Amino acid sequence: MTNESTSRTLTMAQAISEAIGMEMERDSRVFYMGEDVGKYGGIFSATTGLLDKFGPERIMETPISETGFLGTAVGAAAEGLRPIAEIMFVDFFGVCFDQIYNHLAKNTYMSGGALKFPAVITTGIGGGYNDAAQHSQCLYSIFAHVPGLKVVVPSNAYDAKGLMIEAIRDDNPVIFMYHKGIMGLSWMSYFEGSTNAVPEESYTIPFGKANVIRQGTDLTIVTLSQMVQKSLLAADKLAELGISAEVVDLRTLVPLDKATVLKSVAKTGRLLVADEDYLSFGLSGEISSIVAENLDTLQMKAPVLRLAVPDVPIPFSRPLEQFAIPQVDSIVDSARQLMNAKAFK
Amino acid sequence: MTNESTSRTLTMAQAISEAIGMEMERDSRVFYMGEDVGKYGGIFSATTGLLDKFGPERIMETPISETGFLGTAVGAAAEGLRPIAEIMFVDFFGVCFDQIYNHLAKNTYMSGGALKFPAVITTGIGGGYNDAAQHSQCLYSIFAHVPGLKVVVPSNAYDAKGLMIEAIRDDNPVIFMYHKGIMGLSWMSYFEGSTNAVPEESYTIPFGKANVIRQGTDLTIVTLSQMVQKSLLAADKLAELGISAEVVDLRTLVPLDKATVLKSVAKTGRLLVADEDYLSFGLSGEISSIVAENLDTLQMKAPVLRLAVPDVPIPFSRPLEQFAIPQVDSIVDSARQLMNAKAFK
Amino acid sequence: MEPSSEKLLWMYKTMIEIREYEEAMVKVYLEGKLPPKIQKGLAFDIGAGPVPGEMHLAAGQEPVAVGVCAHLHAEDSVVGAHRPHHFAIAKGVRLNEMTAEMFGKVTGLGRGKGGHMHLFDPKVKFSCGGIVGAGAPQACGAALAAKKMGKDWVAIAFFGEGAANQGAFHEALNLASLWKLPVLFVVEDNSWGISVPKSMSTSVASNADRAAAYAMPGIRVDRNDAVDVYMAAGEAVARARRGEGPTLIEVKTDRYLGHFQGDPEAYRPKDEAPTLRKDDPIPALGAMLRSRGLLNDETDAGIRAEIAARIEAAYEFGRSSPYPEASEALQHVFSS
Amino acid sequence: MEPSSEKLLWMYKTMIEIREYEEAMVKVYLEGKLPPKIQKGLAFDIGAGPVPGEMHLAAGQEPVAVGVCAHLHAEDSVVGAHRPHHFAIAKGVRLNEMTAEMFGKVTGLGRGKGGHMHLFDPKVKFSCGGIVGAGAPQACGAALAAKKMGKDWVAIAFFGEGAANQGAFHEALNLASLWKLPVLFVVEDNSWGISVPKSMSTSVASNADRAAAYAMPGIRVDRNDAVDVYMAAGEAVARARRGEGPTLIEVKTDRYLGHFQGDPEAYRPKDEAPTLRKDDPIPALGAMLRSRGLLNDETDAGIRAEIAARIEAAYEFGRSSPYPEASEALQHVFSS
Ligand SMILES: Cc1ncc(C[n+]2csc(CCOP(=O)(O)OP(=O)(O)O)c2C)c(N)n1
Ligand SMILES: Cc1ncc(C[n+]2csc(CCOP(=O)(O)OP(=O)(O)O)c2C)c(N)n1
Ligand SMILES: [Mg+2]
Ligand SMILES: [Mg+2]
Repeated sequence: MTNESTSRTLTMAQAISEAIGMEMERDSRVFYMGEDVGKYGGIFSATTGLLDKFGPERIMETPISETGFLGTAVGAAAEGLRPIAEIMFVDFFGVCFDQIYNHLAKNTYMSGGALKFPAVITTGIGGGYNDAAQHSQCLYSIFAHVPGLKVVVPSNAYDAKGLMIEAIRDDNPVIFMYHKGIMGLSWMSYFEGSTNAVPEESYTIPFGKANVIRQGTDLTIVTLSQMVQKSLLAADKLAELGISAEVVDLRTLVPLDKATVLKSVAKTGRLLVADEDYLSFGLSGEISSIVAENLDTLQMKAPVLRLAVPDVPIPFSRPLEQFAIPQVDSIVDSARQLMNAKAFK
Repeated sequence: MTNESTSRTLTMAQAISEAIGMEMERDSRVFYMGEDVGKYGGIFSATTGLLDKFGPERIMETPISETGFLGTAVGAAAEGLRPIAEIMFVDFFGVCFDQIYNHLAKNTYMSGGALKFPAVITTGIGGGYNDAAQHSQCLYSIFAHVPGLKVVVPSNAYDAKGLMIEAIRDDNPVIFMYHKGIMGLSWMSYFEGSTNAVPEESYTIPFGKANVIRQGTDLTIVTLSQMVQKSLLAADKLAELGISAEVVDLRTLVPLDKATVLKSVAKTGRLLVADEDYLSFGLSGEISSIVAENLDTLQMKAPVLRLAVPDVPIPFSRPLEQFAIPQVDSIVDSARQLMNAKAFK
Repeated sequence: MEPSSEKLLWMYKTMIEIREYEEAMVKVYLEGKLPPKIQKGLAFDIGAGPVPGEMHLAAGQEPVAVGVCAHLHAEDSVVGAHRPHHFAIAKGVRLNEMTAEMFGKVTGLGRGKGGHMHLFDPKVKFSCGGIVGAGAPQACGAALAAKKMGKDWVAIAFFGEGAANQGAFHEALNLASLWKLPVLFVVEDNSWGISVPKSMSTSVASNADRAAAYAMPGIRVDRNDAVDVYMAAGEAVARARRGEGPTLIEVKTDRYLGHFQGDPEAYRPKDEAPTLRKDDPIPALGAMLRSRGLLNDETDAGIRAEIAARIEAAYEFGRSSPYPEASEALQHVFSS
Repeated sequence: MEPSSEKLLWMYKTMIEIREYEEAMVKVYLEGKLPPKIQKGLAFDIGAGPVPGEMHLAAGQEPVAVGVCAHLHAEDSVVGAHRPHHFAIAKGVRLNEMTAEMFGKVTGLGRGKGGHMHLFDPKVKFSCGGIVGAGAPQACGAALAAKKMGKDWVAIAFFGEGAANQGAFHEALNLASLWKLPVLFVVEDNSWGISVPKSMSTSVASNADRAAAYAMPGIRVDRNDAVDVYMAAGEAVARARRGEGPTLIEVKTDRYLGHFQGDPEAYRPKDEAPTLRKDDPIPALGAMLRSRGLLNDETDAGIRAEIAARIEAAYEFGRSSPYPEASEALQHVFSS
């Protein structure tokens, strides 16, 4: 490298707003729309400081009209602009999903490739701070299920910056989902591992490359977003118990890096999926099926174990929420359970 | 049985409207809302004849305001009525999903069980008749992914009647999804196996009981809805090739009858999932993971095979659509492939 | 329809109860959320303390709640939004159970599962929710049920001026008018949708002007005044009970506190809230009651003491009630 | 702004082209769909024949398309809905490629992937879609882009009176007014949303009356007449180009055919469509042209012959073009 890179420690929120700001400076077609993204700087601080820098024409405050402004993003993207639109909480997708999955995601296909839709949708996900059933969901598997959307779910500031720049430069719709509990907000406790060294300069992280964030030999924990941080803490505890866990951070769900998962599971023979989404018909099933589909080459030492929200709405009360959302200790317990299990011989 | 039961051959559409009519007669709290459900009798004939019988107060024509009338169903159900609301095509769920998954599905939970929401949502699913990307989807796994909804996906008239009566009597929100290509409509080709003998009297089919609709020994085809009919035809062809396929019709996704799937796969050692939904992050992953999670008791003879729409929007053009949606021949081919595969030894 | 002395007193008392409830919550909510007992570096921890999660308080917005609910019975339905306490209290929601819910306790309205934004009290037909605009069609459902059952019950959807730009508003108002449903849509115009002023969210000065788009009456109440709201709502409720259909009412009101507790309010002119408090509707109604001889220092003190006791009891109930068992998380997904 | 002779002639020709295109489609669409060549027992098979799937035709609704599009250039955007041909033709969409798209051919606008409800022609900035109401906000996006790029381009959202009850309508109109976007919302009031009459879907007699809810001008064109539409749209387009913001226009029009081809229309008074055809806007405009000396039997025949040839060529192009390879189904999910 000829350039000397300087890096500072940033929170994930700072990394994200920095990435957006850099791309807005670089490309005048990029603009941002959403609720409370201006003076407030975004409820989860994804746009802090950007209004002052770019003004209200490019950091556009919207009414509470998600269908209205997401449809606006669809139309603007078709014209060659590069909108970023924020759905404050992913939980609100139900009022505007049509614009996303029937139009933004499909118009390139339906036009036979004649049109591009370079739009990014940013949104806050996850629970753990008692915001209850309508403000604590992950739902990424729904976005990953419908074709035509790329789905990005970073676990730390470094990745978030590189993935955000990649997202803005991608000519396709990307949904960029940040877990509130790793943003490093001043008003919510967060996992400190998510706040890390971030180079000042611009860089991209390619989609579809999972990150083996910790090497191990006994079992593979496939995970993403905040759960990566929980899994790393769990891996520390497991190491004390003599169990060597490999942690795979998926980073993006679409594209999905099955090869890295497969390689890791081939090595360890055990798979634990650690997920904050609802258990059934979602991410953990998709990851498990990587094993099921590769029983010809994989020699599993134990059945796959899925740890996720047990198909209940996220409850408000602290003990209930802690029970419903997988915690560091439940990852540890599941890993131990996995080490004691046996596959059919 | 003391009662003599009379049965006639009905199309699935006839069975559904008969079931609705019988329950409306039995229980004055039941009413139906939707677009074109009155004089038209429902675009997919789910309400044929009901307006004449019950009048416009109970067969309520709505504006094209899905959020409006689904929210109305939420409010009416809380008051003790038993609304049935039709979303003409499931593809339109994106304009109104909020009312369904954030309210209808969660209010019982959030009220700690204090409130019941006895509502049924009916909707048409599936492709195969060139209605393209916004009118041909299945999407059942999205409804099955979010907690609080029961999901019913019948494959034939007999089941449809029993499941619809069960749905209307259930005190919880149920989404009842009928594939257009098995309704027996006079304007769309359909699979004749779906039109079968239906008793005149009232009966229910419990949720969560998959139906082993054809016995076999070599492989298990787990499937649902129209794909059941395709799988049965494929099983006939496979029999000619000396392959004995067991066909499991899931009937409901929530609750999901994992035990029946497991029992069948334990017997055959091979699993093919035949699904018309998108491949990734959905039904076929969930079913595959039943195998992955039971590697301690299952001795698989081959890896699991998933046949589904390969993560593309449903294309309009006939050859493309036939390619994208699994057909009888692709089920046959997949089954043969499965018979030639080997699990790790 | 002028309010009777009884109604005036009820509105006065209820406004005090709401205000005191909210002011008490301001304090309780902060417990355990400030340094040094939280993660190092944080200014505030939303998930800590006895009442965690978001908290939207309604101090200043009492008139709209009492002015409308003064016309209601237990059988009438109220659907609130994310800022629900004033409506809940005015509708007669059980205060102990409501408070326990916000403490996440098993004695709460929803056994601790719903929390502050999701309060359900079937006994007085109160509900609310955290998705902006979603309540409007649900109120139509309650109104439709009343109509189908041949009752003269009405339903009220309360929501903010920000919510009036959500598609659900449009669909609900159209349906209500088309089906002549006994429902009132009551817009609380507190000028703000979080940090967004009405002028940046709403293309029309008054939402009352949107009523014509649905051929229904639209009324703008221009003062944050319980009696003014009472009079506007009275005629609308009466119309609804007579089977003459819905009404849209927008009430000018004031949000004294942040959007949620912990809101830095950097977007808000520093002196706005203090200035607004000069027009506090509670002393205003108190003065009117005094001028009519319905209140004096002594009765006022009595009212306040009684309310203070009730509120203290409610917080004490919430605080001292037990948490649900963790495994209760798995229950009540479906009712059986 | 009265239309020039040139515009009048263009509108006349374009209306004929639309009508002839639709009438030709009525026939082509039926090919292969009737007994005995289909599944036994069926009356009709929607998935059979060279042009399968749903088919929504616009015969009778030509005036709204030509009256508005007469004011547009290639750079202006048009977003149509599920019934798109009249708008597409009036906007200058490539007829051969559009037709090939409906035959599912690789030469189609979307290489056969979109079909009749999903026509995209970036050359003239035309798009449409099958979800009722969804186009309105998308037109706002095109208008916002024009504004951001400093162009005087406008965007038009065309949709039916049924669609005006969808939440997206409300959100889009509010945004457009708030941001002063150069966009027209044009409601085609053909009295029906499939089988539902306007009186059962819409609480207000004219959607133009809804414009006030967004502080924008609302115009109702009461006759299914190209010149009337032209005049209303002209002023609105000019306003938009001047940066003065959006307009809502509702045009009374007539749907001569079923909602889709194959619609049994049991809900419709038997004589409605034939009666409507008595006020056919095409001969009406023809008569006006003749009275002004702009048309005679000979030139009319010439116009019609030229159009017939173009339409025949388009259908022939569609019919004779090759299908895409089946595996093309896997392409174009993402652009690269
Ligand atoms: C559909 C949806 N979008 C956004 C939000 C986030 N949100 C919660 S409250 C709020 C502002 C609401 O403003 P208003 O309706 O005026 O009510 P107020 O808070 O002033 O009482 C927003 C944007 C939400 N809960 N739901
Ligand atoms: C959100 C949504 N709901 C329902 C439908 C089904 N649908 C298609 S066209 C139509 C009627 C549309 O009526 P209108 O807007 O008046 O247009 P017209 O057909 O009269 O041209 C309906 C209900 C749809 N496509 N999208
Ligand atoms: Mg407000
Ligand atoms: Mg219409």
